[in-house]
Amino acid sequence: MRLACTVNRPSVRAFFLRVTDNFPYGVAFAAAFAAASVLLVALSASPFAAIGAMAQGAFGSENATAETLVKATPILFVAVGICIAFRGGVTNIGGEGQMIMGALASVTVALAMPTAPGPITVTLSLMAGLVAGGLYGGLAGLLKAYFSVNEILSTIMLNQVAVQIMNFLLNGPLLDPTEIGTNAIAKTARIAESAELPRLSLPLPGGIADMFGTAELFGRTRLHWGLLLAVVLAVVTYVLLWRTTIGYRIRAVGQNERAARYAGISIPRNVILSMLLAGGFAGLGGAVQVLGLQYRLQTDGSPTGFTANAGFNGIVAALFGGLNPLGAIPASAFFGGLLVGAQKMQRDLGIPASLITAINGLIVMFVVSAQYFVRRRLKRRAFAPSEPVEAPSALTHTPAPAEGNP
Amino acid sequence: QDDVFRVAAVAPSATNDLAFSQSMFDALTAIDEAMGDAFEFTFQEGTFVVDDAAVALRDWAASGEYDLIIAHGSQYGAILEELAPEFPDTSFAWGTDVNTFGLENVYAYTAAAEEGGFINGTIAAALSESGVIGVVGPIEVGDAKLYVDGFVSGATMMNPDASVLVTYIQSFADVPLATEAAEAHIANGADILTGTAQMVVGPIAVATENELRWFGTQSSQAELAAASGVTFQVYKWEVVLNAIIANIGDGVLGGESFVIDLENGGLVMEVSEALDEETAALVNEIVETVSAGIVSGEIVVLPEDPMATPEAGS
Amino acid sequence: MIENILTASVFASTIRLATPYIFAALGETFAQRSGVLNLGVDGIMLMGAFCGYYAVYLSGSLVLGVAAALVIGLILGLVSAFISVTLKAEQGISGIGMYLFGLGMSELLFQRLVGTPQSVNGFPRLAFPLLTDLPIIGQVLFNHHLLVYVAFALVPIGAFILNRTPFGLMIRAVGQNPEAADAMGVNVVRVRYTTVCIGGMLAGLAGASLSIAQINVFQQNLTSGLGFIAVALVYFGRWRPTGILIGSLLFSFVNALQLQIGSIGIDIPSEFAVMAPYVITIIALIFASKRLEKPTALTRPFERGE
Amino acid sequence: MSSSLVTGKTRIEQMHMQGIVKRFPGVMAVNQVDFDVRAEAGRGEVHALLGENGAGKSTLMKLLYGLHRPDQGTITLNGQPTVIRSPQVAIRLGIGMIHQHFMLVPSLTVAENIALGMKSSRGALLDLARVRGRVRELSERYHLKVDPDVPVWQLAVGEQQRVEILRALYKDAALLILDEPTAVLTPGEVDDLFRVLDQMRQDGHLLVFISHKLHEVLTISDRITVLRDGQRVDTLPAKTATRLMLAQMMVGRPVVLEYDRPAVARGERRLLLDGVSALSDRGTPGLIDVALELYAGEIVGTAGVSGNGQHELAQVIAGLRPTTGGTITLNGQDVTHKSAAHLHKLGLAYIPEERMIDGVVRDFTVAENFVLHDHTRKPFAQGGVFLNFRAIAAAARTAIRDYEIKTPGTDTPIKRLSGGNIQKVILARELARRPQVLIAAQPTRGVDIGATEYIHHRLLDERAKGTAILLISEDLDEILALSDRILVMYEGRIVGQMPRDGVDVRHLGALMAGAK
Ligand SMILES: Nc1ncnc2c1ncn2[C@@H]1O[C@H](COP(=O)(O)OP(=O)(O)OP(=O)(O)O)[C@@H](O)[C@H]1O
Ligand SMILES: Nc1ncnc2c1ncn2[C@@H]1O[C@H](COP(=O)(O)OP(=O)(O)OP(=O)(O)O)[C@@H](O)[C@H]1O
Ligand SMILES: [Mg+2]
Ligand SMILES: [Mg+2]
Repeated sequence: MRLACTVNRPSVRAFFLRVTDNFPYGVAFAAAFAAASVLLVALSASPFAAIGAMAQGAFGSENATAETLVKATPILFVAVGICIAFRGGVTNIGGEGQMIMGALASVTVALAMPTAPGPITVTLSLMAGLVAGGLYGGLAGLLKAYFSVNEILSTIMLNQVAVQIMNFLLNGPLLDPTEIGTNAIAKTARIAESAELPRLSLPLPGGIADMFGTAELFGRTRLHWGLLLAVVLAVVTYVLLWRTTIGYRIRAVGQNERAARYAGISIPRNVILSMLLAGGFAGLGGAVQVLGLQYRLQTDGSPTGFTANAGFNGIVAALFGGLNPLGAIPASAFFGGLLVGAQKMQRDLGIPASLITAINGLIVMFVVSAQYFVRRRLKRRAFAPSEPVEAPSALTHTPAPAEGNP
Repeated sequence: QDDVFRVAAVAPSATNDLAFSQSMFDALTAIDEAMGDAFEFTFQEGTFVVDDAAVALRDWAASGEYDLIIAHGSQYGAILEELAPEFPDTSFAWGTDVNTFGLENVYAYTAAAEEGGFINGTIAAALSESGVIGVVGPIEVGDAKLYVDGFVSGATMMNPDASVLVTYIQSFADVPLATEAAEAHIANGADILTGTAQMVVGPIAVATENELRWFGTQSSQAELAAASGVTFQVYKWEVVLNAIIANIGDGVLGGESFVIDLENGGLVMEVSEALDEETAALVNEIVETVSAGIVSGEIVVLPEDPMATPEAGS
Repeated sequence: MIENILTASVFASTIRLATPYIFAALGETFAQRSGVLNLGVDGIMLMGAFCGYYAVYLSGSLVLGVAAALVIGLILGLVSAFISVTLKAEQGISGIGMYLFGLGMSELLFQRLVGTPQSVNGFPRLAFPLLTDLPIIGQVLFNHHLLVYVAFALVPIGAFILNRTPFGLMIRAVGQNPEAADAMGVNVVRVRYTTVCIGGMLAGLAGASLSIAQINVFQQNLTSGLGFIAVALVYFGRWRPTGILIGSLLFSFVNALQLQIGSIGIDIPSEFAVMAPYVITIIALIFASKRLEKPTALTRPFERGE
Repeated sequence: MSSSLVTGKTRIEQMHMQGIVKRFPGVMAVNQVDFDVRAEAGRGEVHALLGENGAGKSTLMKLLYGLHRPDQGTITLNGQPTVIRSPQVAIRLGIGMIHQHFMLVPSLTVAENIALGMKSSRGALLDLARVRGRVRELSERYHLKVDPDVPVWQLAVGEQQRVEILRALYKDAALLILDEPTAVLTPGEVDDLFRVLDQMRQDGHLLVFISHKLHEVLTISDRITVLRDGQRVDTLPAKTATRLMLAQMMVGRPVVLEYDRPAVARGERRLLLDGVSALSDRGTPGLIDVALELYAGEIVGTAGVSGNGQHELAQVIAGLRPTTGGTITLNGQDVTHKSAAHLHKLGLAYIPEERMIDGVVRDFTVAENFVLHDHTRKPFAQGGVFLNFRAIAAAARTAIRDYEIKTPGTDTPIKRLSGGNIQKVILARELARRPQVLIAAQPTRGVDIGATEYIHHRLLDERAKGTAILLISEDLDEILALSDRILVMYEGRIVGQMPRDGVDVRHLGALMAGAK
C-alpha cells in the first residue's frame, strides 16, 4: 500500500517490479480470507458468497462505490492530518475529538446564518470547522510543547471530553428548537439547504453515458464535494510537507529535534503547528460530515455515533499510506470499501456484525504484517549482483534531480 | 411482486441485548412465527455507527425488494428524513419517536415507557424499606427518559418521602460505569435498583449480588435477574408492526405515528416468578390496579410537562 | 455537604474502578519498557473477559476462569509479539487490528456460546476477620474481591521485577537501546516476546476482573474502551508502576466522585461530571514532574546490524 | 596482579578469518579478506586494522562478533571452524567488542550496564553490590576511574569509554576488539589505555585495535593490516612500518602529514566573550567566567580533557545553551541570549561535535540536509515558503564536487553516507555561506586520514580568507597543527592561553590535567 515514490524513470520493468512487490499484500488478503473462512464455515456461511457480498457492497454498483467514497472521505481528512502530525513527531490519537469540535463549530455557524448566500455559509462553516478542530488539536500541542504532557494521553482524554461537550451543547444551547419539550434524541436543527455542501456527480460524455445508461455518474448517490475537498487537501498537504519550508521544518523537528534546534528551528512552534494542522484537518472532516452528509449534528452519547471511528481509521489509513498524504488516498478508499462491504455481508448473508468486526481486525493485522515481506523483497533486490562493487562516487554517478520524496 | 411480506430492519446493538434491539428482534420473530411463509425479515444489528444505517437503509430501499424498512433507533430519524423522499414508493418506519416528518411513506412508533415506569416506581416505593431507590439511566432522551420520569413519578406518588437517586451515565453501553453507578446508589442507601438501556446488565448483577430488588424495562430480564427481578415492562412491537402491515396492505405507506401502551397491549408488565407468595400477591395487585388506573385515565402518569423536571429525585 | 460526597464508599469504589486499569496498564508498562507499544490491550481484555466468564459459566470454577483469561491473554500476546517483534509491523496499526479482532470475536463467541447475558458466581467479596469490621477502613480496604488485592500486590511486584532483577534490567536496556543490549548478549527478541506476553496475560486478567469479579456478566464491548485509557495511564505514570498506580487511582477517584455527586443529586450537568476524570487527569499531568523516562526505542523494531 | 584476571575461560590461542566476504545493498563491504590474531608463548598480540572511512574495518569485526553473518569465508578459533551466530555466542566463546558507537544504555547506571546480559550470582535477583565491588577492584587495578552508581548519560565520552573497557574486562574477554577506542580520548587517556592494553597482552589476551591515528597504531600494535575498499592491502609487522607508508597504503596515493601555515594578518575582532557562565546538562556549573577573543584570520585552538566545558562553550556561542552570566559580542553586536537562527544570520557557523545527533537529520537527503539553516533563504526558497529543489540540488551538487563527497546522489538519505562524508557535508554547508566566525567542534573525530587532511586544508583556507575560527578538539596534534593561539580548558574555566609558536607541550599537558 505504501506508494513507491522513489522510482525515477518509470519503465516496464519498474512497473512490473512494483506490481510484484505488492504481491505479499495479495498473499495477506488470501491469508486473512482463509482465516476468516474458518470462522465463516464455523457459522455455516459460504466464504465465497461472503467475499462476493463484500466486493459487491464495496464497489459492486454505482451506489456502492459512492458509499465507499463517502465513508472514505472523513477517514482521508483525518489521515492527511495524521501524516503531518506523525511526520512532525506528534502522535495524535485525537482525531475523534477534533472531528467533533469541528462539526460543532461548523453546524453552529451554518445555523447562525440561515439566509446568507450558500457559498458564503458553506465557506464560513468549513472555516469554523477547520479552526475549531485546529484549536482543539493545538491545545494538545500546546500541552506537549510547554507542559510536557504526553500527547497520546492528552488526545485520548480530550476525545472523551469532546463527546461530553457535544452532549452538553446538543442537549442545551444547540438543541433543535422544535424538539424542546420532546424526548427526541439530542440533535441540532437541520441546516438550510443553501448551507449544504453540494452532491458530487460526474457528467458522462455521450458514448459512455449510453453504456452506463445514465447521463451522470453518482447522480443519485450521497457522494458529495467533501471527497474532492479531501483529495485536494491531500495533494496540498503533500506539497506542504515536501515542497515548502513549513513542511521541511515540521519534518526536521519530527525526525531529529536536536538537529532542528541546532538549525534554529523552534521546536514548540512546530509541534503546535503540526497539531493545529492535524486537528484542523480532522475538524474539517467533521464539518464536511455535517455539511455534506448529515445536515445536522446529533449525538447518541458516544463518539462513534457521529465519527463512525474515522478518527481512528484515519490513523490506520495514514500509516498504511506510508505517512504520505497521497498514499493515504488509496488507503482511505480501501478502508471505506472494507467497512461498507462488510455491512453488505451482514445484510445479505446474515453474518453477525461481530464476525465482521473480527474479520476487519484480521485483515488489518495480516496486511500490516505483509509489509515485512514487501520490505524484505525490496531489500533483497537492492543487493547488487555478486561481483565486487565500486564504492559509489559522485563523479561516476550523475546525481538524479532531487526529488522531494519521503 | 409475490405474496411474501418482506421487512428489513436496522438496530443499534445486538439482537440479544436484553433491551431495545432485542425488543424489535423478538417482535419480528413473533410475527414471523405467526405468519409463516408469508413473512420474511432481514435484520442488521450492531449498527451503532449511525451513518452505517444510512448505507443499509439506502441499499434496501434501492433494491425495491422490501415492503417495509424499519430504522429501529431514534438516532436514525435524521437519516430517514433525508432518504424517504427519494423512495416515495417504499414504506419506512422508525422509532422511538412520533415524528413522521410530514412524509406519506414514513411511520413513527414509540413506547409509552413512562406507564410501565410508573408502575415499577409505585411497586418499588411500596417494597423499599429504606425509602431510597437508585436509577441508572443512559442519556436523557427517548424512552429511557420517559421510563425514568414515569418511575420517579410513580415512586413519589406511592411514597412522597421516597428518595429516588437518578444517575445518567451518558452512555448506553458502558457496563463498568453503570455497575459502579449502581454501587454508588447502594452506598447511599438504595435497596432497590432500576435502569434502562443495554448497559443494565451491570446494575442487575449488582442488585443480585447485594440481594436487592431490580425493576426492568424494554425486554424481559427474568433470566438474568432471576433472583433480584420484580417486574419488567416488556415492549411488544408486534402491536405496532401488525397495524403497519395491515395499513401497507391497504396501500397506506405511512404518515401515521403509533404508540405502544398498556391499553393497546403493546406494553406488558411481566412479574417475576421467583417472588415469594406474599410479595407476588402485593405486586400483582399493584400492577392490576395501577394499570387499570392508567388505562382509564384516572392516573396521570406525568402530570406536568416532562421537560420541566430534568433532574428528578433531588 | 462534603461528608455526603467524600464517603467511605467513594474510596471503596475508587479501588474497585482502579483494578482493571492497574492490571492492564501494568502489563502494558512491561511491553512498553521493552520498546513495544501494544495498542490492542482493549481487544485482549475483551477476550480475557469473555474466556474467563465462559470458563466460569461452564465449570463454575473461578480458578479455571482465571486460567482461561490468562491463557487467552498469553495466546493473543504471542500473536501480538509475532506481528510486532518478528514481523516488525507498524505497532500502531497492528494494535488496532488486534483491538478490532478482540472486540468482534469476544462478542461473536458470546452470542454463539452463551446467547443473552447471564450472570455467573464470580469472586466473592472477601471478609477479613476483624479488619473488615473496622469503621471506614474496613469498607474501603478490606471488603473487596480477591483480584483487587492481586492487582494492588502486582504494583510493588512489577516495580521490583523492573528495578531489581536481571530480567528487569534486560527489559529496561532493550527498551532504551536494543542494539547495546544485543551486543551485550541479551536476546532482544526473547525479552520482547516475554514482556508482550506478560502484557497480554495481565490484559486478559484485567478483562476477567470485570467479567468474573466486578460485574459477573459478559456483554458485547464490556470494557467500553477501558483498555485505551489504560494505555494513556501508562504515559501518565511515566512507565513506572507506582506512577501507574497513582494515575489509576486518581482517574478512578474522580470517576467515583462524579458518580457519587450524581447519585446524591447535586445539580451539575451530568456531561460535565462525566468529563471530569479526563480533564483532571490532564491537569494533574501539567503539574506533575517533567522528567521524561520514555523508553527511547518505543515502537522501534529491532534488527541486528542496522 | 595479572593472574587473577584469567578466570578459567578457554583461552583463545589463535583466531583466523579466511576469505571473508560481506555484501550490503549496493556495497561490497568486505571482499575476500584474511585476518588473524594469535598468541605466542602465553603472550597475546595487538593486531591493528587500518583503513579509511568505509574500508570495512567495523564490518569485518562485526562479523567476528556475530553481529553480521559472512556471505562467504570461515572463522576458526584454536583451529576449530566456528560459526558465530550472535553476540551471545561470541561472548560465550570469549570474544568481546568495544564498539565505535558505544553500546551503552544511557538511562542505566554503570553497574547496571555491566551487569546487563550476565548471570546474576543471586539467581533471579540483581547482584549489583557484587558487580560494584568487582568494578571497583578492576578499575583500581587498571586505573580506570568510574563511579559505578552514576547513570551513563551523565558521563563524558571518555568516561563512557572506560565503562566499555571495564565491561570487557569484567566479562574476561580473551579476544577483545576495540573499534576506534581512542577517537574520543585525550593524549593522557590514550597513554592510560595503552597501559591497559599492554597489560592485557601480557596476560595473553588477543586484541584487535582499530584507529585512524597512525602514531598510535605504530606505538601499540605488533602487526598491522591495512584495508582499502573492503579488500586487504597488506599485513605487516609494526616494526617495519612507517607512518607515510601506512598512509599511502590506506589512501592509495601519497599524503601530506604536515601543513604549511602561511602567516595571515590578524584582522578585526569578531567574537568577544566576557565573563560568560553556563550550566551543564547535569545542572552543575559547566562554564565559569569565560573570557575569550577571536580575531579575523586566526584559528584559536581549545585544548582540554573531555568534559571540561568545551561542549558548553561551543553551544553557548552557537546560541544553543542559555548563559547564566556575562556577555557575548559578535561583530560588535551584543548577542547574549539571541537565538541560534539569529546568530546564524549574523555570520556564525557551527560544526557540532555530535554530527549524527546535532548536525544532520538522518532521514533527510543529502540535499535537504544541505539547507538545514538556509531553507527559507533565496535561492533555496521562493517567497520564503516554496522550496526550490533545482537550486538546492545544484548547490548540493557543487558541494559534492568541491568537497569530494562520496554519495550516490543528492537525493540519498544522508544516513547512508560514511561518517567522514557526512562531516564533509556539514563542513560544506557551514562554509558555503562564507561565515565570519566558525566554531568547529571535533571536526575530524572518527574521520579518516584522507578526509582529515582535506578538512584541515579547508580550515586553513578559511583562515586565509579572514574567517575567525574557534577550533575545539581533544586531538592535541590537530590543535598544534592548525592553531595560531591555544586555550586550555579545565573544569569549565580557561586556565591557560598561549601562542602556538614556541609552545611547551609538557606545560600544555599539565594545564589540561589541572596543574596550577
Ligand atoms: N548495516 C549496513 N547496511 C548497509 N551498509 C553498511 C552497513 N554497515 C556498513 N555498511 C557499509 O559497508 C561499508 C564498510 O563500512 P564499515 O563500517 O565497515 O567501515 P569502517 O572501515 O569501519 O569505516 P569507519 O572508519 O568510518 O568506521 C561502508 O560502505 C558502509 O556504508
Ligand atoms: N541529559 C543528557 N542526556 C543525554 N546525554 C547527555 C546528557 N548530558 C550529557 N550528555 C552527554 O554526555 C557527554 C558529556 O557531556 P559533557 O558536557 O560533560 O562533556 P563536554 O564538556 O562536552 O566535554 P567534551 O566536549 O570534551 O566531550 C556529551 O556527549 C553529552 O551528549
Ligand atoms: Mg568503523
Ligand atoms: Mg562531550
